[in-house]
Amino acid sequence: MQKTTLVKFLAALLVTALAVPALAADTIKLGVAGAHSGDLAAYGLPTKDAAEMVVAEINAKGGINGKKVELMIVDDQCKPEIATNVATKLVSEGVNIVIGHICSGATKAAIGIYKGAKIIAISPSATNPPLTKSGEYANFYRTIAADDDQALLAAAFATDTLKAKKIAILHDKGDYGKGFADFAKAAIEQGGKAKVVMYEGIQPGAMDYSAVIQKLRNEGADLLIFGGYHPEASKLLSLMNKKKIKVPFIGPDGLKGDGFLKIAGKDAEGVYATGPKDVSKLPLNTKAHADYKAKYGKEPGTFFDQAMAATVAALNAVKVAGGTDYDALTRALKTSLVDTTIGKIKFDAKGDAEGVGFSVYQVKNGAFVEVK
Amino acid sequence: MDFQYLFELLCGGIVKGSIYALIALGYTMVYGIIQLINFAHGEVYMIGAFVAFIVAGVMTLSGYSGLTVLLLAAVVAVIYSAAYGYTLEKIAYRPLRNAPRLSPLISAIGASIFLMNYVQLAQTPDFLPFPELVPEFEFMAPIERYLSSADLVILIVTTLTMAALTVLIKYTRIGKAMRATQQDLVMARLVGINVDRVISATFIIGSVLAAIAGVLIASRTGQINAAIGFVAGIKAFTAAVLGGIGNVPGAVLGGLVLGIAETLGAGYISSAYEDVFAFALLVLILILRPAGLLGKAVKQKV
Amino acid sequence: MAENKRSKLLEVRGLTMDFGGLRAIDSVDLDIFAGEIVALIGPNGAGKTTFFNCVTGIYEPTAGDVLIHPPGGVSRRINGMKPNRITALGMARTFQNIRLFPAMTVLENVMIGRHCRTATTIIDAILRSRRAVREERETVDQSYRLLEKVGLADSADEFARNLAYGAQRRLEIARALATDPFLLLLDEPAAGMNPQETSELDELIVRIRAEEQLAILLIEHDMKLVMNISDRIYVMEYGKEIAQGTPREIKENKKVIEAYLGEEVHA
Amino acid sequence: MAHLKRSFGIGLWFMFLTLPLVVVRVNTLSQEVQWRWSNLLWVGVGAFAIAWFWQFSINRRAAGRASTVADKPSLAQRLADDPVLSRRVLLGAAAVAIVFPWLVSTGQNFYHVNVMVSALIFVVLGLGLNITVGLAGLLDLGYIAFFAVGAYTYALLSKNFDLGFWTCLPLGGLMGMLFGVILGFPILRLRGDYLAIVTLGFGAITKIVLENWDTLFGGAAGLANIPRPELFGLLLDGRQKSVYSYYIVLALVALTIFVTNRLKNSRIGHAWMALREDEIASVAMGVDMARTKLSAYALGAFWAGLVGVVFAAHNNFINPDSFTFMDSAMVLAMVVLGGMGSILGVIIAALALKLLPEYLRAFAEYRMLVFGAVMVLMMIFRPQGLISDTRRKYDYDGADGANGEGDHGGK
Repeated sequence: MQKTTLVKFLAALLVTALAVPALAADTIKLGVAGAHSGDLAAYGLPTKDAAEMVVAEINAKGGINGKKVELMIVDDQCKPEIATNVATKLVSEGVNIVIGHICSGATKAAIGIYKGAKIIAISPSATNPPLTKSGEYANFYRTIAADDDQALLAAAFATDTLKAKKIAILHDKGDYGKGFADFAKAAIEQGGKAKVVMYEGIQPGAMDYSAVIQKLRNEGADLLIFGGYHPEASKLLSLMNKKKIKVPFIGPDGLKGDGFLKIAGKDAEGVYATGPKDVSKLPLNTKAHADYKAKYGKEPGTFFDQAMAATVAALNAVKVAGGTDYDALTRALKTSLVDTTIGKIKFDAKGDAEGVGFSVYQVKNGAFVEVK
Repeated sequence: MDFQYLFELLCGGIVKGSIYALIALGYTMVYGIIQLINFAHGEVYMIGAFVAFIVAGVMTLSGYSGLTVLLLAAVVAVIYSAAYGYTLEKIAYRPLRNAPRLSPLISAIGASIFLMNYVQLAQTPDFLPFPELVPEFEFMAPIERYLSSADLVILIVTTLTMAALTVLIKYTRIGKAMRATQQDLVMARLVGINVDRVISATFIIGSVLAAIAGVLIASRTGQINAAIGFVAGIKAFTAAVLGGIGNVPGAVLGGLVLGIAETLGAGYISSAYEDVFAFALLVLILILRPAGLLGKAVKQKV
Repeated sequence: MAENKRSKLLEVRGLTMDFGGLRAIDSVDLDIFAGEIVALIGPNGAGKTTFFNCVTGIYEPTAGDVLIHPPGGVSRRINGMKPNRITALGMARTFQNIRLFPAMTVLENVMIGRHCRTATTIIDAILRSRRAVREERETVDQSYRLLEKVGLADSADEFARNLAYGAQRRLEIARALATDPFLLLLDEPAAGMNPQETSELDELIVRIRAEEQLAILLIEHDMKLVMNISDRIYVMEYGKEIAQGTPREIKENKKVIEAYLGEEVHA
Repeated sequence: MAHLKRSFGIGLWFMFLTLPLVVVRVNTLSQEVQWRWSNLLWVGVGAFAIAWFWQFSINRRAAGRASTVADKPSLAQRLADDPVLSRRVLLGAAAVAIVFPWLVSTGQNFYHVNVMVSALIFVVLGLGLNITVGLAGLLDLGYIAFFAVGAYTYALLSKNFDLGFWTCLPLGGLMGMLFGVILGFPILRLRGDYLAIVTLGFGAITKIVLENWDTLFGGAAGLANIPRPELFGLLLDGRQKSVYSYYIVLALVALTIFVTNRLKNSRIGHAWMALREDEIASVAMGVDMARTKLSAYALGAFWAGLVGVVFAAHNNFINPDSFTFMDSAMVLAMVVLGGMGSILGVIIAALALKLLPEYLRAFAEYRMLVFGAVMVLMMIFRPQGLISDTRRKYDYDGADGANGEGDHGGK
C-alpha cells in the first residue's frame, strides 16, 4: 500500500507540473516582474498597477496592431534566486517584452536569461549603474537614471550649494545604498572641495545607532550623506535629534517618498533627498495620477511614473516595430521618441532613457519641495 | 585618548545594554526553570511595542496627549504581552514538557516565525512611526551629549524594574516557588508547589519585562515593524548566554557587557561589524567559560 | 610490588572530589583484584555515584590517584582522562538512571559498545570496504551473543525504549560488556526490580564474572543481593569511607550499623 | 459539553488576544483609525473550532501514548523491511526522476525543470543537515553559511583563476568541510542550546562578512556572470543548460542518499545517533565525542558546500541575500518536518516546502504563517516527522554463526 501512496504522490506532482496554462495565440505578451510580496512589495506593486492601467487602456482601444496585450505578472520578492525562476517562467511561456525587475540584484540575476532568449527588459527602478554602463546587457533598458548620477548630484550639492567641508558618509551596506555612498565618496574626493571624514556601513534593522552618531559628532562632520532606505534614515535622524546633532542630511531617492515622511515625521523636516526630476506638472503625469486616484482611492506609490513610462515605451516600440522581433524592437526603442509620464523619452545606446535626471528636494512642512 | 568620546560611547552602551538586559531576563528565567530557549520571546517584545503603538495611535487621534498616553499605552502593552507569553507557553511548550530536547526548541522557532508573520499580516510589513512618548526634560540639556531624556527614562525604568524583580524573586511566595522549581523541578512538585503555575508565572513575568523594553526602545528609535523582535531577541539571548543562562544577575551583566562591547566596537572600529563583535565575544566567552560569565559549571546529574 | 596470588586491577588512593565548597568525596581508598565482586554501599548521598563518576572520567577528581593495572597491559593513572579513553582501556559502567539510546534498536545499543573496539572509518563505511563488512559482521555476532547471555535475543530488533524496566537494566549490562572490560562498574543494577528479577540479576552477575573473567564493582541498596554475591564490601558515609571487609565483617561493624540506623536494612 | 464550554472560552480568549492587532489599524499619515471588527468574528469562530479539535487531538494523543507500548511499524519501516517492494519503489522513483525533464519541458518551456533544480538543491541541503541535526543531534542554526562557502568558492575560483565547474565542485565541498572543522572545533563541546546560538551567530557573521568585504566578495551587489556547468565545451541553450543542471543535481541527490544511507547504518552512524540520544552514555561506552561530533558537523558542511557550487552555477549570480537565517530555518524545517534521520521524509519535506509555494503563489502571503504553525503542531502531534526514521534489521543466524551481511536495509 506504500507503493500506491507513493505512486499517487508522484502522479499528483506530475499533474501539477504539467498544468501549463494553455498558450493563447496572437497576443502581445508583456511580462511584469518585481516584488509583489515580502518586505519590498511597496516598491514593486505600483509597477504592477501602472502596467495594468496602461494595458487596460490600450486594450480598450483595440490593442496594438490589432493584437490584444496580455499581462504576465510574476513575483520575484526581490530575491535573485526567485528572479531566475520567474524569468524562466516568463521565457518558457513565450513572453515578448518584460517590464522589470524592480531591484537591481534580482534584475542582474534575471537579465541573462532574457538575453539568452532575446527578450528585452525595461526596468522602472533598477538603478545599479553597471546594468547599462557595463555594456554587458544589450537587452536592458531603464526609465530611471542610474545611481551614480544622483550620487554626483548629491556630492555637488553638498560641496557647492551647502558648502560642507567635512562630510560623513553612511550606508546600509545594501547594493543600492552602498552604491550611492561609494559614488558620492568618489565624487567628493575627486572634487577636492571637502574631506570625507567618516565612511561607514550600518547594520540595517539594528536596534540602535547611537554609537555611529557619537562618532559622527566626534569626527566633527558638518554634513551627512546617507545611502539607504527610509527606515534606517529615519532612525538615524530620530537619534540625531535626540542628541541634538544638527547637520544637513542628504539621502538618495529611496527617501523621496511618502514612506519616509510618514515614518520620520517631524524628524524629516529639512532633510535633503535626490529624486527623479519633478514631472508632476506634465499633463500625462497629472492625468495618470488622477486616474489612479479615481481607481484606487490613494496616491500611487514609488516608481509608478517610471513604470507607466516603461510600459508605454515598450508598447510604443512594439507598435513602431510592427511586431516583437528583437532587432526591430531595439531599433524602435533607440530611435522613436515617445511621450510618457516622465516626459518625451527615447533610449541611448546603452539603454538609459535620455532626458530623465535628478533634482534635489528638501522636506518643508511635511512635503518634498524641489530645491532650485 | 579622547575621554569625552569614550564616555559618550560608554553611556550609549549602558543604555543599549540595559534594554538587552531587560529582554534577556525573560530568556534566562524561562531557561532557569524549564531549560528551554524561548525563541519566540523576541516576538513577545515586538507585540508589546505594537500594542503600545496602536493604543497610543488611537488615543492621540482622539485628542489625548502626554503622560496619560504613555502610561495607558505601556499598561495595555504589558497586559497583552503577558497574555501572549502565557498563551504561547500553553500552546507551544506545555505539551512538549517531556519531549526530547530538540522538540520544544523547534516548536519555539516555529512559534517565532508564526507570530512575526501574524503581526505582519494583521498590521503591515512596513515600518511604522512610533510616537515620541517621552518628553524632553529641560534639566537634561547640559548632559544631552551623553544621555538624552529618553535614555534617562530607559535607565530609570530598567533599574526600577530590575529592583522590583529582585524583590519579587527573593521575598514573594511565587518568587520562592520559582527559585525552588529552578533548583529541582521534580522535588518542587513533590513538596506541593504547583509547577505549572510557576512556569506560567515565569512566562508572564518575562513577557512583562519584554513589553516594557519594547515600549522604551520603540519610543527611543521612533519606529517599529514586525521584524524588530527577531533582531532584539537574538541579541538579548546572546546577552543571557554571555552572562550565564539561567542566572538572573548574569542576564543583567551579560546585557551590559554586550551593549558596551558593541558600542565600543562600533565607535572605535566600524559599525559595519557590530554584530560580528557581539557574536565573536559570545564565542570567546563560551570557549573560555563554557557556562557564561556568572553561570556555575553545572555538573550534570548522572 | 607484584601480587602473586591475585593481581590488582584498580587502585584508588586518597580520592577527593569537591563541588564548589562541598566535599562530596573525602580521601577514599579502594582496591579491586582480579575476579572479585566488590560492593560499594552507604546511605543516600554518601557519594557513591560521584565516586563512580570520578573513576570513569565523567568528573575529574580534585585530588588523589586512580590507577589501573589492566591484565597484560600497562599500568597508568587515569585521573582526568576522558570517559571514552577510560572505557577503551577496559572499564565499563552502567547508570543508576538508565541511560540507553531509546530510539535505537536493542541490538544497535549493544553494537555501540563495540565502537571503541572497531575501526571502520567514514570512507570504509561509504565504500563498504572489506574491513567494514567484516567488522560489522563480527560486531553483530558478538552483540547478539551478549544479548543471548542477558536473555534479550528475542527483542534484538525492538526499540530500546519499548523494553520493560528490568530488561532495560540487563541491556545496559550487555552494552557495557560489549566494550570488553576487565572491570565492570554497576550503579544500582537492581533498583526498581521486583524480587524475581533481582534474583535473576544475582544469578546473571555471578555468571558474567565466571564466563567473561572480569571483576565487578557495584553500588547497590539491596542488601540481600549485596551480601549474596560480594566478595568484599566498602561502606561510605558523607563522602568518607567508614568500613571495608567481607560481608560477614560488615554486618557486624558498629559504624555501619550506626550509619544505617533509621534506614531499613534488608538483611 | 465541558469541551464545548471550554472551546467557547478559548474562542473568547483569542478574540481578546487578537483584538488590538487584528481589529485596529492606525494610519499615521492620513490620521485615521481603521476598525476591522469583522476580523474579530473570524478569529473567534476559528479559535473555537480549532480549540475543539485541539482538545480532541490532545486527548487522542494522550490515549495513544498510554496504549501503544509497542510502536506499530510505520509504513516506511514495513517498506524498508521488504526488499522486493522497496527495490521496486526505488526503481520507479528513479525512472520518473530521470525522464522528468522530458515530461515537463517542451520547446523552450523549461520553467518546471528550473523549479525542480532549485527544489533538488534544497533536497541535498536537507539531507546534509539531516546528518548534523537528524543523525547526530547537533542543532545547527547557521547551516546556510556552508552553502554560501561553496557558492562563493566556485564564483571566486571561476572568476579569478578560471577554474571550471567540475574542478570546483569537489573543492566547494572540501571548503565547506574545512569551514565546518574550523568552526566546529572550538564550539562542539558546548551544550546543545549554546551550540544553537553560536551557530546562529556564525551564520550571521558569514553574511556580514560577505556584505562588508566587497573587494573580494562583491558585497551586497553580489557576483554576477558565474559560468554555467560546462559539458565538454559544448554550447548549450537555455533549456539544455537547465536540463543539464537538473541531471547534475539529481546525481548529487542520488550520491547524498547513497552516502547517508551507508553511513547511517555503519559504526559511525550508530555513534552519531548514540550521541544524539545520550551524550554521557555514549562517551561512557567509548565513543569519542569531539571526533564523532566534528565528523558529523564537517560532513554536513561538506554537502552544503558541494551543492553551493551547483547553486552558484545554476543561478549565474549570487549575493548575500540568499544566505539568511530564514534559509537556515527553512532547511532545518525540512529535516524536522520530514522526520529526523529519515532520508525519505527529508526528501519529501524538502520537495513540498520548495515546490508548494512555487505553484501556490496565491497563498504566498500566508506561507510563512502556516509554515510556523506547522512547525509547532508537528512537534506536538507528530514529533517523529512525516516519515519516521526506519531502523535496519540485522540478520543473525545463531546456529552456524554466519552473518549480518543483510544489505537489504540499503535503499
